[in-house]
Amino acid sequence: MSAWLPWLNIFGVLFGALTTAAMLIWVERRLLAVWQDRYGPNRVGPFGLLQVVADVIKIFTKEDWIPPFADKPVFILAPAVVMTTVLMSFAVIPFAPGIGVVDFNIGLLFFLAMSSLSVYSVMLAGWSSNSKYSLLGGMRSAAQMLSYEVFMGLSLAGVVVMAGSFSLRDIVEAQRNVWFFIPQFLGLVTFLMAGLAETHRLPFDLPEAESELIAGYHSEYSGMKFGMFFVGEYLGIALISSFIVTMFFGGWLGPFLPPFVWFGLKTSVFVALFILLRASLPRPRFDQLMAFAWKAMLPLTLLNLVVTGGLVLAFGF
Amino acid sequence: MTLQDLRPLLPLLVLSAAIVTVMLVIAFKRDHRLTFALTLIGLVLSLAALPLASSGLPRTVTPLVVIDGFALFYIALVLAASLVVVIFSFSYLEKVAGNREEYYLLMMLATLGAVVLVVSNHFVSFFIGLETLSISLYTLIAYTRFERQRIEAAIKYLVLAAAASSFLLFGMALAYLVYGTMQFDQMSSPSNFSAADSALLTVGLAMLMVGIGFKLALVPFHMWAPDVYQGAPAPVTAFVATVSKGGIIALMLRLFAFVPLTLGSNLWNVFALIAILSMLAGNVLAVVQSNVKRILAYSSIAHFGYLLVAFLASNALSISSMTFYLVVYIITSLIAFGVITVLSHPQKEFEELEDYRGLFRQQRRPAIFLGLALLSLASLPPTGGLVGKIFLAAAGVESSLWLLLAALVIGSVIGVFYYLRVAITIFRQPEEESAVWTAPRLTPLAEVTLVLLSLGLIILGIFPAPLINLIEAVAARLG
Amino acid sequence: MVWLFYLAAAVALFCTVMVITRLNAVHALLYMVMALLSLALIFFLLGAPFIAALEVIVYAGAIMVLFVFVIMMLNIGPQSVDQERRWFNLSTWRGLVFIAGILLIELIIALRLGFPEPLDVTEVTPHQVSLSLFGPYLLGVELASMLLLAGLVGAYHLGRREQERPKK
Amino acid sequence: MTAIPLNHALILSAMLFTVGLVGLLVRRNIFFMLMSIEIMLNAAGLAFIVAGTRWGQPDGQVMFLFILALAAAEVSIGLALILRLYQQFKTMDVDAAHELQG
Repeated sequence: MSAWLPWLNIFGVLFGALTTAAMLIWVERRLLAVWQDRYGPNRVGPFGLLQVVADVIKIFTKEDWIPPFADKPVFILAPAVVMTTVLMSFAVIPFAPGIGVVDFNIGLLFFLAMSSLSVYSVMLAGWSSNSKYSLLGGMRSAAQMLSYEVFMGLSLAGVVVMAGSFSLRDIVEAQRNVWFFIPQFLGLVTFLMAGLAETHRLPFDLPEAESELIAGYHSEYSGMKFGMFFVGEYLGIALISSFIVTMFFGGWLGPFLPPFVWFGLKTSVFVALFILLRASLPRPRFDQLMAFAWKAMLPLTLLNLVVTGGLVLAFGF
Repeated sequence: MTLQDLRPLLPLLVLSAAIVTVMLVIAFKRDHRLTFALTLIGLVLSLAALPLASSGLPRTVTPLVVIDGFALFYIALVLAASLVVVIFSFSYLEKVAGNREEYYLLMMLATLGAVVLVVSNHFVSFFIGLETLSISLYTLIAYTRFERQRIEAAIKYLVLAAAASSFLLFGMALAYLVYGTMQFDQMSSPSNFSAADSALLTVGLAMLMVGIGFKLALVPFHMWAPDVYQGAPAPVTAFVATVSKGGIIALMLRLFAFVPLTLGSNLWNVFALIAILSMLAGNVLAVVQSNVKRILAYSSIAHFGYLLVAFLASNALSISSMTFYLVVYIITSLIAFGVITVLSHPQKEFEELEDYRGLFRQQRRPAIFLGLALLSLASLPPTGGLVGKIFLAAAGVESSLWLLLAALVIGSVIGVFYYLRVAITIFRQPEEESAVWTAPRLTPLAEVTLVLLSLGLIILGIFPAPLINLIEAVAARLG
Repeated sequence: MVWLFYLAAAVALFCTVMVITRLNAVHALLYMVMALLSLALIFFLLGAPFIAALEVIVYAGAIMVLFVFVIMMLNIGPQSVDQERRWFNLSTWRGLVFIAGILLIELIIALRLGFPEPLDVTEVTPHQVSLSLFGPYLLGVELASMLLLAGLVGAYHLGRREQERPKK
Repeated sequence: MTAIPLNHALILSAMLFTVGLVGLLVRRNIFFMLMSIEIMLNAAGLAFIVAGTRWGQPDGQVMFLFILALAAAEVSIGLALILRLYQQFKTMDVDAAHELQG
């Protein structure tokens, strides 16, 4: 029993994450439709639920074309990087007591490491496509992700200071009395921004910006490779949402319901928030985006860290 | 760390505060004069903080830093040299187009790096000080960034310095592996090393030596020196030649006061070979140069070779003679590069030997200052250079290092030849068409500084005793 | 777990050799990232999990990204590969590799002598590292901020684009 | 934890260091030279970690952190210089820049 429990966990999480990502595609389209007063996908299956399946079949059977001017090995590597890093990050998320792949004492750092590696997928895709729109998209994303990563780590530092550990399970346990979004509200806000930027969601989707860069870094991609970028983005949303829940909203903690359900419920709220943001916010200009990161977000996170550190030092809670 | 620990750190704190202030002022208001004034004030204040810091010494502040008389002396030296360089820089930077303010910021950062080197008692502070110095220098060398040769010099320096740093780091790692501590004053603890440990230590120290040798531009790690001296803006060259090297010498004296370098060991022999090569090659290569900055570069290689003679002697005279010689050398270099700086224009440096022809007729005072500096470099009376070299040689004689002394004498004789060649050029009849360059304005502050430095050089040549006594008092504390 | 160490070491070494022999800058960079990742694994096995994470976050995730960024800014495409090929002079390689080989052998002989017994690795936790970072090494942290300031100011000054007209 | 033969780790760091050195000496493209320097710095860092492990102290790791700080600063300046070099000499070849000669 205990010998294959880890394997059950691994495959459970893998399967769960991928299914969620696929479902999210449908959820997003339905929700957007609701907010924009349309129907959305509603033909294939009940409520259009099988739309995703149809899409997957289409994508799988499409010709997987590599442009002759592309740098082939790198071109193939790029979409694999995004899938790998995001799926690896799920390994450290504690879904519920006993559910989760590993309990890593540097779990938080592992998450940050994976998210910093995921920059490569976009950059390499942009470079290897050897087309100017892709290159511009890649450069934008490199600048954007580097800038937002800086305070992504810093925004979580307050939580680490309060919990006194990098282990995500310890962090959840430390929220028994009060969820960290109350004392760490600034941390939550800044992390949310950074998370949006890291997943290239609107309003931070400048690397792909359809209207100006014709899909940016993945213009040249088609078939399953495109599918991997596509699914990777939704995986990213699921990941960031569950991470927010773990860090700021007490993870699996909650009364009455089983822990896992609490985790799922909380995560869904944030997924919905991500989608709502897409429906409601316009896209900023690139220089505004960078200025926002360095001139507003970074000082805020530093302030948050200093105040948190000072309070913890003074009162030792 | 306690509040009492802050007091000895005062010079560093003042300097760091000045850096932050200058940075903030630049952020709100760009003004060359203002930044210059603030920089001067910062350096003077941190010099003024030295007496305040001098009570209750020596004091170890965290394992990283030790403040003692020796450290204070070298801090004073470094700060004063940097102050002089900043004074000379002003008129040069006035002619620079674009941002000039960052120059002062970087100059102070580099000075801070050198000060940290001087007070460091630990590999970590050694490394950070050295790198703060180097990182600032990369930018300073390329400061007027639209001149091609600046970029070339900076890239050469960066690549070689970074490689040297990695050698240094690897050496430190091996030393740490053997000692189990990175603190200098705990390394002397007589532990009975196994053969394995001493093998590791030898390799480690050899790699450390590569790093130090590079920074001092000793043969065979000297390749960067002529190019960087020539390629960098003249005031930055002055900085490289004085502050940066002074810091390293202080560090080397402190480190090797604890880490044994016994006479006749393999490591000692390698050091001796480096010294001889530096003295001979530096002087010989200087003879064939036609660019004054390059000549000074090769001459500095030779001079640090001379310093190694006293270093290798490792007797009672070593530290004091090296320190005295270093003081004289720094004053001399400051005069020489100061003259070059005030005569130079960022786009066209005053550096070719031909430019100097007839300088005496056109620019009487700078020519005299430069002539004096050349006399001192050639160790001729009435300058401090002569006293310094005798002092160095005395240290060598005491340990009977005849081979090294022979190289020192041969090197000095060759040296006299090319220094006098430059000196003679200055006093020759100018060619008719060479009057093209317009005489630059010597700012009063720069002129006063040059006069003071020259007076100091002569005083050291005639009455060296007070300084020697002071140095011996502070050096006694070390080791 | 010792086999994991040797595996990571082999990968690191292989990738490093690939880095210095590639003609295409981006390919070299990817090998470099691989080498850094396997080094991170080695750090982890040596009981330094904090450093392992930072190696990935800072080295692979930030410093190497800067390299890619510059490649993209300069738009170094396939044409530079041909140029590299011309610069790829085998005779210099042979000589230098020979000399470096001798150096390496000497190093190994010296290092092999050192403590042949495999040590039981005890993990040094992030907690311990932070305590000493903000304890005895406090001044080092402060000074490192000055180091980074120097890098920041320098990169800003050198990297600024606008052309300055020389004042006459 | 497991017993890793530390001298093998040390030998690995020496090998990486040498490979980096060879790369630095052989390549003419400034870009590869910078990368070789990074390799050498990393090798030195590995040696520090090994040393820290031998003594069971955090000092080796602390030193590595400072090496990271240095590497970041150095790379940013190095890359800025590369941009300048490329703008002024239109090449990444360091040997093409040879205005400084004695």
